[in-house]
Amino acid sequence: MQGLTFDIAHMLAGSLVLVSFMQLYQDRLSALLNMFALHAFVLAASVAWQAYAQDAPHLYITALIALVFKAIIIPLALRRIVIRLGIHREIENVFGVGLAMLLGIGLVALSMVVMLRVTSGADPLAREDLAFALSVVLLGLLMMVTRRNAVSQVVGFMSLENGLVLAATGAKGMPLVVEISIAFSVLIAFIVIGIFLFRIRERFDTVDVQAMDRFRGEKR
Amino acid sequence: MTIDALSGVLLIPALSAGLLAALPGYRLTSRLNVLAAFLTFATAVSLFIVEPTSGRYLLVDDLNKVFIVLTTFVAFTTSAFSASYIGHEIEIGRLKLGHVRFYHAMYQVLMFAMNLALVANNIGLMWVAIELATLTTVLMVGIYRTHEALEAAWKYFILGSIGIALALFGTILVYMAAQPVIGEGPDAMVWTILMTRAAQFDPDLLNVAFVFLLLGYGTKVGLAPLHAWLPDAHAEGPTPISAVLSGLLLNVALYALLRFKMLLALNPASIAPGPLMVTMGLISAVFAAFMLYRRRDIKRMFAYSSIEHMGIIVFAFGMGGPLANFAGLLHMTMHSLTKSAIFFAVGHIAQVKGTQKIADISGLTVTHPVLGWGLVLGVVAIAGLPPMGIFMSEFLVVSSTFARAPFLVVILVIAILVALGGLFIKLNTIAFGEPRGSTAPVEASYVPMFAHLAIVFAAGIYMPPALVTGFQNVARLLG
Amino acid sequence: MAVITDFAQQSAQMLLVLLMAPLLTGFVRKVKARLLSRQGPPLLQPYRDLIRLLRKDVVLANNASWLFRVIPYLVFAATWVAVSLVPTFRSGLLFSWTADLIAIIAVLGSARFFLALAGMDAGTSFGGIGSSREVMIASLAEPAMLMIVFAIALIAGSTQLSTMSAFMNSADVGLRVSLGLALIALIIVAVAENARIPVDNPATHLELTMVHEAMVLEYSGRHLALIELAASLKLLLYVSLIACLFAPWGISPAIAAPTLLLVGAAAYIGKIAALGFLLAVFETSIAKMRVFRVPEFLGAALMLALLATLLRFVSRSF
Amino acid sequence: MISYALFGVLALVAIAPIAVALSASPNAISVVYGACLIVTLILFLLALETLFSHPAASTVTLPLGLPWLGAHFRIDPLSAFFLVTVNLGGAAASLFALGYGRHEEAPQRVLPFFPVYLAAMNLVVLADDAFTFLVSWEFMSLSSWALVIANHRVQENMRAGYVYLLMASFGTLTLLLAFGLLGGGDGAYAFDAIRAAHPEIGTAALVLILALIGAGSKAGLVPLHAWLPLAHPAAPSHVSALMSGVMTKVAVYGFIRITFDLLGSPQWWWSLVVLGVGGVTAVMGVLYALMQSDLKRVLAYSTIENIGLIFASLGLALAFKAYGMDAAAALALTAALLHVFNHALFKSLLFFGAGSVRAATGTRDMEQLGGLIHRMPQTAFVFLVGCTAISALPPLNGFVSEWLSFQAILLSPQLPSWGLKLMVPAVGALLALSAALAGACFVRAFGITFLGRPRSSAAETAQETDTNSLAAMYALAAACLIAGVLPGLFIDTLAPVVQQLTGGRLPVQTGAEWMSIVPIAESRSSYTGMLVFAFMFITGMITAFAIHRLASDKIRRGPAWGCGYPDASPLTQYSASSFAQPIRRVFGSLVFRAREIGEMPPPGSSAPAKLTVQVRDLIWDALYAPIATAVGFIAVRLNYLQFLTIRSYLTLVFAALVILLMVLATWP
Repeated sequence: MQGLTFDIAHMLAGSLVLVSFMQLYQDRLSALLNMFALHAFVLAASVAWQAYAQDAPHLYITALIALVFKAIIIPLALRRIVIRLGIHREIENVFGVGLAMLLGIGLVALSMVVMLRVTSGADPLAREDLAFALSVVLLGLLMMVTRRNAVSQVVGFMSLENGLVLAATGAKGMPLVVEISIAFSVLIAFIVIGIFLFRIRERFDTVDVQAMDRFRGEKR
Repeated sequence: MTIDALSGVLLIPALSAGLLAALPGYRLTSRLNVLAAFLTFATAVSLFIVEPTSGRYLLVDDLNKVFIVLTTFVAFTTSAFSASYIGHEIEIGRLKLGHVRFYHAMYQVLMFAMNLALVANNIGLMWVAIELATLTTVLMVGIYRTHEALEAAWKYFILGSIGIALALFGTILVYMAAQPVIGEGPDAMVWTILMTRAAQFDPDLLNVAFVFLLLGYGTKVGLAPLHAWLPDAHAEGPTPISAVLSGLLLNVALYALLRFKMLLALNPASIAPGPLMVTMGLISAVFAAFMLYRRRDIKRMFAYSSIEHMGIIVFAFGMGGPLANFAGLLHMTMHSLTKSAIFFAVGHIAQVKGTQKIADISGLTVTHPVLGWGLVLGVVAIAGLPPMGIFMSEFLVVSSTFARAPFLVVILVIAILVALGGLFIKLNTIAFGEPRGSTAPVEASYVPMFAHLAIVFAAGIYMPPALVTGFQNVARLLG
Repeated sequence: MAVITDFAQQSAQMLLVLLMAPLLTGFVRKVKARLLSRQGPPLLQPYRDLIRLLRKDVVLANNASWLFRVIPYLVFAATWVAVSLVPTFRSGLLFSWTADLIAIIAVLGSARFFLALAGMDAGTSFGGIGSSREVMIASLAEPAMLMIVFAIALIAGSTQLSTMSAFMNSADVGLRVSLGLALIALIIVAVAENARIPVDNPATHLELTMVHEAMVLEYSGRHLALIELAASLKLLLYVSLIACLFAPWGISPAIAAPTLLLVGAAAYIGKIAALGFLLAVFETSIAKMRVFRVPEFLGAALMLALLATLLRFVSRSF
Repeated sequence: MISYALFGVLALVAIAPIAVALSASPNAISVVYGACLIVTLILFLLALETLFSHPAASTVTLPLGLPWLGAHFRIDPLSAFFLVTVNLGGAAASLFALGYGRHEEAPQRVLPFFPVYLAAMNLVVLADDAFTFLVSWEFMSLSSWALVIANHRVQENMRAGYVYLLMASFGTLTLLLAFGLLGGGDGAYAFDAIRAAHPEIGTAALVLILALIGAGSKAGLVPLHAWLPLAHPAAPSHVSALMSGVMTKVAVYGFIRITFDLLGSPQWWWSLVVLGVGGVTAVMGVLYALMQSDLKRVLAYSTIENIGLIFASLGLALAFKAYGMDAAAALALTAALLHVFNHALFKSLLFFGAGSVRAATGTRDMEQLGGLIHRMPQTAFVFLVGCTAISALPPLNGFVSEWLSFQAILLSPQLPSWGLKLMVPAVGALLALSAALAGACFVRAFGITFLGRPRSSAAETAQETDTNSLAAMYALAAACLIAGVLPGLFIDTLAPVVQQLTGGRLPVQTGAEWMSIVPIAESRSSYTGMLVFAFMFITGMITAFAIHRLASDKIRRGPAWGCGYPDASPLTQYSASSFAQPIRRVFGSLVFRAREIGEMPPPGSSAPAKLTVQVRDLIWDALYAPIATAVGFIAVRLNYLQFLTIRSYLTLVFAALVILLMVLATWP
């Protein structure tokens, strides 16, 4: 049985990484948001499985939070924003998808190397999970770096947080304070970002970060 | 949670935050703000008289006592400064009353968050507190709603939340390292317990954790190349917030970093955190020193000088050893006091001259002698010239580490020299020369500024033995 | 008793040099004239000039200051003191330890310092020319002279002229390269210091070519007399310096019988005459050089002297 | 003893707040400078007493400065001697300022800093641990910086102050590194501890180099001198006198304290470095001075020359000490210290004179001056005394120290090492050259400023300065004469200092007849300033008397000989630059790339011909300008990082993370 739980957890975590790659692949905002929803959904699934595997019921809450907030509410809200701003089919990659993918693969490899150096003191499940979580975090960062558009940066940021959640749930018996704080921070993050998006719109009529860079404190 | 001084430094700001959010007007609220800050400071001082026992959630030891008292003190003086500053802002209509109410509430929330971060006995709690502090300052930086302010806040928010994420990941990793040894559950996140068992943790996991923590909290400390938010946040926010950012928030983040450094220091098998910190510190110091030369905005210039000094401090702690650690602590204290004093002066200067452009300010010692000489004094102190306190810390840093790492120290010395050049080339035009700009008298409270400078001056000449022993204990703690 | 004789001899020396100086000048002039197959002024002409000048009134330039009137006496006194400290017929005079050779050079230096100032006092351009060229020459001649002193002092193991001449008189001098170099350098310096051809022409009356003469152009009457006398004293000083260092034969020791003293005096006069003759020959056989060739001329002296010193440092045997 | 000295320093510090309080009132000047005068005089007498009745060094430790170390203070013969120098200069400057201070544009920017500056210099000399030493050292720079920019509306003053502060901090940081090596990582900063611990050869050598750079940059050794000719003239004249006459000596003290006292036994080749630097500095300094037309700048550069002289003698002393030739080392060190004292005297005197001229005519440019000897005869007289002294002419004091260093050079053939055998004569030649050039330089300075005819209306209408200033200058002039005529006294006073540092000493001089000085033996060399003076004075008097009695004493006035052009304008006189022209052609073409470009108008046109002289400061061009450009360039390049997009900043963070992770992945 242990083997099976391990494999399923492994599979879920791995598929999270896969979805991150798919996110990286998208070049339209609407499609990207769908992918993010999927991302959050997979996360919820893996968290739930962890809850079952470690029979830690409080993790179900986390799963629920992930499902409700990240897989449903946030994507919908972001979609509305995107449509209101009329930027839902923007193409705003900094450089080609192929290169982004290559970098992503490199990052995954790096995180594997780093994590597998960890002596087997920590249990294998945790180790594998950590490796995947790290890859998800790095991929999220990569996305923020390679996208010009503020919304997609937010998305990248949140998939990064998904990676964190994955790591946190992978850690056996990590107290509730963490999940709550995550939810808390995500909530704050969303609110603040929302505020900023609106303000930004009314000031700049675009959410392109480069546009804001035209109004720098110090002119060159 | 029992009601003692420890919880007091948390409760007073929290309650007053709620109160201030409820009250209208600004005359009363600003005074209340000062009062609350003072009460917090008094409570913090009482920590030295009666030391409460550290519980499961809150801890107090020599290390954070120093930080708490410093934080609450600067917070108190800054609130006094902000009372006069905000008054002027409202008169010229740059801020609306609603904003002020929000501002005061947020100020107390910020105090609460920082104190929590300092007294938290739990790495998770500490993380939460620091995030709270960050988000509060984000809101306060954006309070002017000019597009520069918004852009600064946005930049701060994005980079800050990346820092948040990385720090959280590091925290989780630390838990993962502790959990096999200590066992599942909250115990594996409690400082006091972690410290006792650190030797058995998995070193590789700790290494990875430290990298993330260094980058995560390092973003808040403002180490290059993670510094990008800092100059703009200082330049565009209200000046009291610039003072708090430079004087306090950077320290709080640094405090977190130090805690984890101590943790790693207890684990012989893990990598020495020193080299990483020394590298980051040197990069920051050199980079910031050169950035001073092209500055046109006075507040942004001093923000970069903060980066430089953070670099020096991190370098000192990275080198380690009783002398260097002592120097690092001293330097941190002196820098907080001096830099906030400078920002007090700069705030009034910008208000009376109606600009932050260095090019439009000249001959201050003629038009506003007190402000002008105050600024000169502050710059002299921040440039590390005697008899001010920073000279002592720089003396200790350089002289105690030169024998160990000559080349690194030479780089540091060059950075110090370049920074001095940058600061004074600007000061020459700001404080001296033919006066330019408005010569209207300022209605300003000079007390906070000169109080800080007086302390810095005194510390450069005489340090009370109690303080010294305290610092020395901490230095020994830091290994 | 001994003190009294010593004092007598010291003052005798002072009077002797004072009396001989114009004679030497006149002698050199006479020989030069003869070499140019001219009749030339009589030997005693310089004395006559001096007396005539002393009788004349002084005509001061309108702008001349008190300093201008003090300087002639200063210059004369300094030169006289300097020359009376050089052993002529007897070494180890009463006050010989007052100043060693370095100090003597320096005393002459102060004389020159004030003379150059005098040149600038009247506020004319000629004085300026004279002073600026004079100090330029001095700025090379003085170090050269000091190097010469070093070279010889390192051989003699002293800068005290009496000791030096006594050593040069003794057997253990031998023939040395550094001494030769020093001698050549010393001659060059002497020529330059005394404003002789080829560096300067004491007899010129064309302002633009003058150095020393341009400097004292504004002086007249008794002032001029003192300056002239100081100049001849200086010439005598250098000649007797060369004599007592490189031809120390016959100089009587400190405690000596009168006969020895007479021998010394006779030898001295002979040496002076010979050297004066050589100077005259040298001057007539060479043409004056442009002002800006002078530095090279003196630079050569400096280099020679430095070389001599270096040789002494490198090994005792040179 | 030491505690009294500290009380004096405290009193000086206490004057500053009084000055601030009084800054409005008219008699602030007399109060402040009067107080300074009294305190410095007391300190002077105190130090003198210590020097004469030289007791064992008295020390005191105050609970200040570094907490676990405390502030150590100590007064031993060396510090006592420099205390004498400092406070003598300080007293003179205060006395001078009692009168001169009234000509200040902004006295309230000078008064508070002047006493603090004096206090700082005293503290440097008294300090007995690295921290106290460096605090006082840097505070000395800081307070003098404030004095340099006292007249802050003039742009070049600000620039001078800027360069000065940078160079000063550079020096301090270098010394800090030196002490870091001496004190080691465990913070043994007390001088006793440093003396006790003998560093190994390599460390000691490094410390020496650092000390030479650090102290040298303050003293003005070439090529670290660049700030000096900018800063010293910019300050008010009494402060210039202090900076040039006294502060450079404090720097010399720092060097002596480190190399002779703290470092223990020297290596022979150290002296090579010091000698070479000293000789080059001496010649370069005076050559620079000859090219200037700003009177105070001439004086500043001549300070550099004298510093070179001092360091050359110190180098000799090091060489002798390294080979255990104590007597010779004592001679060289005596020469150096005596010159320290002498230079303090006449350089202060000259700066006072320049200050009086500045106050009387409103300019420091020699091309605008001339003929002042008629308008201000007394100033002219004392200035002349100063010029004679600094030109190393007997019977004044400048010559004595120079003569002693030449005597020391003549002892050096006994040195075994070849490097020194070749170096010492070369340095000797350099010193001789610099002495001669100094004479030329001060003929020029005095002649152009005070002699001839006025070149501007300001010079025509100048007035003699006030009595206080004159009193200060006369006092210094008298001191110059006394030190020149009775050098034996001073040499004997220096004996304990020399004894302390070299172990040897000169024979007692006061016994010698007629106050003559005899370094080794009378048969070898001796000099009697008093007799030389007496002879010259008596013979001069007799001659004058005789001539005025026997020959004529009539005076007629007439126009000067103008070669047929009657009463030409004063502008036809030799100017400062034309006076320097022959020397410029001899030396300048090599050292300064000096060029003369003459533009003749075409034949027939009545346009005036034009001659322009270019003099380049090669050291600045080769050393300082590149650094400045480099800093500027880096600043511009890095400045792009201020203007990146948020995404690029994220990229930076991201890159940092990835790099660190890679480091971890490849960690052994």
